[in-house]
Amino acid sequence: MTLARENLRDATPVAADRAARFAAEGLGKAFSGVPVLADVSFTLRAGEVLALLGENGAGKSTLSALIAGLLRPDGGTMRWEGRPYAPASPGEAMAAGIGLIHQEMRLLPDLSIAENVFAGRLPMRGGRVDRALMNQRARAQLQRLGLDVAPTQLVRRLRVAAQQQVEIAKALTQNARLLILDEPTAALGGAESERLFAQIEQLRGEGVSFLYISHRLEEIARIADRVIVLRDGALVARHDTARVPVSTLLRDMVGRSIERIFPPLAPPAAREVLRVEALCAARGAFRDIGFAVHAGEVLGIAGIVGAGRSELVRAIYGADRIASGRLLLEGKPQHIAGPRDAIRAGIVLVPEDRKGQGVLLDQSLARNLTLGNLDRLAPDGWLRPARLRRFAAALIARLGVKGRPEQAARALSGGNQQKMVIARWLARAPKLFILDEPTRGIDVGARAAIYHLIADLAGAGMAVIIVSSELEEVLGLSHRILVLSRGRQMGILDRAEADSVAVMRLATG
Amino acid sequence: AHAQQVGLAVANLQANFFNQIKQSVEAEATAKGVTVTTADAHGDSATQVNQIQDLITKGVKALIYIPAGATAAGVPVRDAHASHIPVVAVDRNAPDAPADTFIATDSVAAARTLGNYVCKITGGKGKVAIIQGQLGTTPEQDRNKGFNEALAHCPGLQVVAKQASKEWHQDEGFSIAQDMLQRHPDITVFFGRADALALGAAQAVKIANLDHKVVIVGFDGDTAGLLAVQNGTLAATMTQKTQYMGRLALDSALRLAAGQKVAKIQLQPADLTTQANVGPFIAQHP
Amino acid sequence: MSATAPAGPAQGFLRRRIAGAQGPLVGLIVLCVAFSLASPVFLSLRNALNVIDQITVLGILAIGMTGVIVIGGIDLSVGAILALATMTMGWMSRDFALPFPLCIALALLAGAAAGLVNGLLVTRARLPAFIATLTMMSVARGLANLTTDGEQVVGFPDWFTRLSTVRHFGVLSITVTLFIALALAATVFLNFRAGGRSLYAIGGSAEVARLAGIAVRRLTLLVYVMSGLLAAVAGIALAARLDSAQPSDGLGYELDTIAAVVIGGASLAGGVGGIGGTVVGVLIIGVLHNGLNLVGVSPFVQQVVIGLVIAAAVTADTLRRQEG
Amino acid sequence: MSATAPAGPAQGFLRRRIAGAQGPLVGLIVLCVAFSLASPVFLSLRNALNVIDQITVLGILAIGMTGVIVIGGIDLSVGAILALATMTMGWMSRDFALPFPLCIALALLAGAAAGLVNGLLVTRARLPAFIATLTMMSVARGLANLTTDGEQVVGFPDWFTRLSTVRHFGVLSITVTLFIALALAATVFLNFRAGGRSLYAIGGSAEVARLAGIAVRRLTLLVYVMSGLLAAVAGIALAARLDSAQPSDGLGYELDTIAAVVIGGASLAGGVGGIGGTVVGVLIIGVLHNGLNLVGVSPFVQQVVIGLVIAAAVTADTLRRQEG
Ligand SMILES: Nc1ncnc2c1ncn2[C@@H]1O[C@H](COP(=O)(O)OP(=O)(O)OP(=O)(O)O)[C@@H](O)[C@H]1O
Ligand SMILES: Nc1ncnc2c1ncn2[C@@H]1O[C@H](COP(=O)(O)OP(=O)(O)OP(=O)(O)O)[C@@H](O)[C@H]1O
Ligand SMILES: [Mg+2]
Ligand SMILES: [Mg+2]
Repeated sequence: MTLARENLRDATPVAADRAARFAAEGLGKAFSGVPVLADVSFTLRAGEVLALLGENGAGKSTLSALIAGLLRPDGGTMRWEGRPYAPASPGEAMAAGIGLIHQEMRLLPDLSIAENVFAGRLPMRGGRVDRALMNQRARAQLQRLGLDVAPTQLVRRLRVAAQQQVEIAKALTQNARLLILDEPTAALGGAESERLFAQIEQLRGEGVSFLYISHRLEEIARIADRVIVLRDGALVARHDTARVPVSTLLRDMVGRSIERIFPPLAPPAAREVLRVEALCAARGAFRDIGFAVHAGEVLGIAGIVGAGRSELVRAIYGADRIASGRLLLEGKPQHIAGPRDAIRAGIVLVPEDRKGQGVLLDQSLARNLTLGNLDRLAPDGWLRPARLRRFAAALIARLGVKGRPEQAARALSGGNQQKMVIARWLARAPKLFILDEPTRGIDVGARAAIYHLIADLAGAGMAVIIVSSELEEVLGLSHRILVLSRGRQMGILDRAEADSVAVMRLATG
Repeated sequence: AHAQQVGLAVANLQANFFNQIKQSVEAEATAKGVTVTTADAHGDSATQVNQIQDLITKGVKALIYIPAGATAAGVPVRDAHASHIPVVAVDRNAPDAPADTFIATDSVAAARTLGNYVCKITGGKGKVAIIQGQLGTTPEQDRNKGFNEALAHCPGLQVVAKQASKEWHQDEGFSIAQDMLQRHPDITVFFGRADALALGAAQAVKIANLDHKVVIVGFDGDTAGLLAVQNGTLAATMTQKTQYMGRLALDSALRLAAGQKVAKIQLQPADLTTQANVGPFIAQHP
Repeated sequence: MSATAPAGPAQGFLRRRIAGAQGPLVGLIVLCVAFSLASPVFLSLRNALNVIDQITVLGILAIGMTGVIVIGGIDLSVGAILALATMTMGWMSRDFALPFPLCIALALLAGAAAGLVNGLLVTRARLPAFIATLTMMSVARGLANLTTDGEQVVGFPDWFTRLSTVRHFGVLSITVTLFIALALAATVFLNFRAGGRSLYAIGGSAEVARLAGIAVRRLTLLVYVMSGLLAAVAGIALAARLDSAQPSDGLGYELDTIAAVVIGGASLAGGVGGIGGTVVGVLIIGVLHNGLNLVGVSPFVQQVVIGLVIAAAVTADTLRRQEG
Repeated sequence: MSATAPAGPAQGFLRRRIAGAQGPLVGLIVLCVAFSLASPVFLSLRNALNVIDQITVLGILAIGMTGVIVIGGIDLSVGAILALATMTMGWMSRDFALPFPLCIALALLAGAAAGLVNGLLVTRARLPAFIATLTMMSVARGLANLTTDGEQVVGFPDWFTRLSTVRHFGVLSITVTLFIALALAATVFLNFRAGGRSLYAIGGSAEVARLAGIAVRRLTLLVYVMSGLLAAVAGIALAARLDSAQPSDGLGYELDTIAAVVIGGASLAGGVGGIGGTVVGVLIIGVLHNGLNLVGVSPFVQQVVIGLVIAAAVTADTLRRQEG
């Protein structure tokens, strides 16, 4: 069946439908009366990459959901390959040739990689699922994306980045003629992103169209043909080339210009906050790690995907067990048996997997924000609802989260959920603030705000560790950079000597 | 030499009546040096068929079968007979495959006796509420039949309420009686088709603070039922000879296993038990 | 987006409590109106008191079960633990002639201990709650039977049975008062104590809760211990009500209890639920049985009707939520 | 990371089937060894055949339940649907004197219809599966009782009872053969058919499955219909074995069935499970009961032991998974 579709596409002359393949006319969508998209119109040609930009909560994912049949528009029309198009279900959209990589990863943890890739369209032979073909095709696609794993492995065992790659493979094997990629690179490192771009290039050559959503503006010029920008649900800018200065894009998105993304950093104090000695993971993800972080210092941890960075910070936080080694906080050895101990000692962590580790999706913002702060908000154990609400409202205002305290976290855009997880810890004024992939899925404006926030925290004497797959972020924000490769500490670079070449040399060593 | 092995398949040990018989069989077996293997079907016939299959595999020489389920299943009897194992049925007998001997209380007669007694002590007048056992079961049907026969001769006793329980449980008896009294506060007689149901009704009457006396009668002669008769909570119950039936069942099983003849049906009378004669029953259950 | 005027805290609290149980509450009211029309004796103080009497045991069990379901667990052993507690009490009193208050204390201890084992099986042996409590259901029922070899125990002190039979001021017996007090305490705990609030976080996602510093294991243990303890309390209330203890006490109550909590709006997936809804759920079950008995519906028809009403009550709630 | 050599498909398949049930399988083997030592008659062909006989009904129910649990649902109504089917068959035969094969067909129809209602309540009325099937449990049991007003029906044709009593070639009766055939068919469906694989996707996340274009509603409906239909098949097997039909048939089987599936390694959260594991789970329960009877353990102690063994079997599995 899938094979037949493939043939069909090959038979279609690419040049013949160079005209608008997809068109949206006046699309609108509201959630419980609150408009989220209003009067959005644009077209997409065959073999074109159209970048869709906008702040967190601007409506990008909602727009994708309308096109992919997850949601139905309240108003407006769509046309697909010249015919009116109004998908009633994701299945219809897929059948029409439109595929989507959802921003929130949507995989089935207890199924194999291959079954995830081919969920809903398993290759059949003689009335049976053709596992051999399925595994082989999944492996081939993943290898092209730079992930070399057995396709029979359960997805549950994969880390976030690998899961994202599986998600991409799922979309790329659909043989769709329009692929919507909603922040596909948010969890990826540079090398993996490059692999993805190469794939996009190739498919574009075959006539596939892309709607590409990303907060990494530097990617836009790299792969997009044209750009459209959403602000508060309205289409505010159209650029017929992707060679638009980043500052212009920023102004389109935010409505004002942003002077500098990375704030200046004050020099750190001499006082040591955290010292790690000969730390080895219980599961072997890293070994023999030793470093110190000082008050007012931002320590970046760099490395390619799977280097053991997340494992390291989780171990420091007590979320995973260590086999050996010592942790000293302000010179005193600590026994940290779990996150609870870490928090009491003044260490907090913003975990990398927002959905699985950070957010209670079905509970209100207020509950999510007060989580982890109840001991302080209710020192005697008694909660005062008014106080909790004020607390939540204050944090929402402080980080500019788009949402109301009583709203369920699930209804927030991805970036806003991330802000909420960071906001949770702000009120605690910890000694050591660890952020694992802090700006995943966060828009540029908010990103700058978070960078400034981190700088402020450091300026106030806090020690900060950030783990990020975006090299630029580590380079721009850290006093020093610790580089990991396959669980080994390759070295610590000073801000002065650190550049992308130096870091990558260590990281791949 | 190996001691004689006897299998005892009990319907449901959660019911005091069956548990009494089981204890009696086991006590008698200990006295005679016989090994008894007991299985509890928790009221499910299918489970019981499985258990009897296992007892047969185990090699019991005779089977005491207290059927579970609404009415007795014939399959276990046929299975046992196919393996040449004699079967003693207690309390209920399978109509399509009767056991070698059947030991039970003559429930119809006993319920009639009880009905006549109620007629006598109420002076033949009153409003009767009946809390039935599980509908469709043999004991429920027999007790219904006997009691109705007695009522037919006592026209002043009028049945105003009749409600079935699902599992003969005391708390069901309580709630049903409470709701009956809510609807008919003038009830003067409660007949619980088992002592547990009657005791539940007694509690309901107690907290209802009625301005008239209510006669409550049960059936079975459970441990709790007898004590309740003694302290006047129940006016009467029909005491089934559980201890005797247990001993008789083991005796019959051993005799059948030894190839001796045993009467096909051994019906036992139940004793009308009132405050006047309850004492000895409490000391030594018949 | 911000059209909702913030209500005063107290008013908001009440409104939210009621809102949480709204769908089932509507069902309960419809039920009461229907029975009032069908039976002249339904709508009376005395019958209302009867209903409350009749739901006390289920209600106490359901309080404990609410906590368990909020954290995303399940407790199949409540009926068996109830029996273990009543039989412990009866056995100690009958065969060891211990002072009766001590017997009650031992019964409570037995319930809490069984709950603790449940909790340890879940947190330490990492058994699914379903299996852990299924185990306890079988073991506790077996032990309850073993105490007296399956015999019932009767003859409790007078003061003990009066706990459930004497209606003080003509209204509330001690056991009913206890139930109401426990329900209030649980409401306060779940809504106003940090520990209670944390249960919802655990039910939402145990991993998120753990990473946010919540003592997931300790609270899980606490919840199962409380469920066991409350099952013992329910058992004592039942024994007082029946003036006897028997190993078959509480047989099959686990399903009724879970049903009451779920009818009250809790989700077996965890993170949702509350005592308000649970009490409404328990009342729906109680009123249904009582009303159908008063109307004089046969037990077989009752089974059919009860099923349909439960479905209707929960459907109403589901539809309302979809709109909202 | 890529060290795993790809196994040949056939070999890999077998290995995976067994691996899926490994923990419980070890438990089963330990159990068998222990009983062989404790009872001289345990290890014999005849007893093995007895055990298979004894688990047939539970096994057929568990096949349907596996599908339900794999999609993350639950079916509390299987015991009641079983009774509805047997009573439909008995009633039609006794009171309407319909030809017996037609009675069987009507029983199957009744089961499938009840399953369909379950499915519709879940997919259309959007009731939680727990509530939907709890409703059906009550309604179907009530209807089963209403057919004959609680009476049992006896006297089926001889050929019918022979279905379960005659062991062809001295080995398998028709009902046992049917069970084995159904188990094989279900294994093939769940592992090799796109529809079967989709059930795992639905259990993993219904939303993800929907996004992947899987017909979630239709498959959910199918699963509940199959569970109802299989409950009817189990009911017919039971009636053949007991040579009677009674409204109390299958009372409480739902919990045993769910337990068997969960012991076999399925998760109530959905997405995990399989027929291999389920059959092992059913065998564990069957062997446990059979062995304890053969050894002659007293009934109350049996309850305790059964609970402990279930916990032990599942713990072993959980620990193994944590290592792996
Ligand atoms: N199911 C929903 N119910 C209510 N509001 C929703 C729902 N889904 C999205 N929204 C709201 O719609 C707005 C747009 O969300 P959307 O996810 O489209 O943003 P986005 O542009 O993709 O942002 P991000 O960059 O953070 O992913 C947000 O304000 C969000 O809170
Ligand atoms: N639970 C686990 N079981 C087995 N291996 C694991 C587990 N968790 C992590 N690993 C392995 O440990 C290594 C380090 O993973 P980790 O996520 O810490 O790396 P990272 O540098 O943070 O990369 P990422 O960008 O993917 O988060 C990886 O090879 C990963 O596959
Ligand atoms: Mg988005
Ligand atoms: Mg990481």
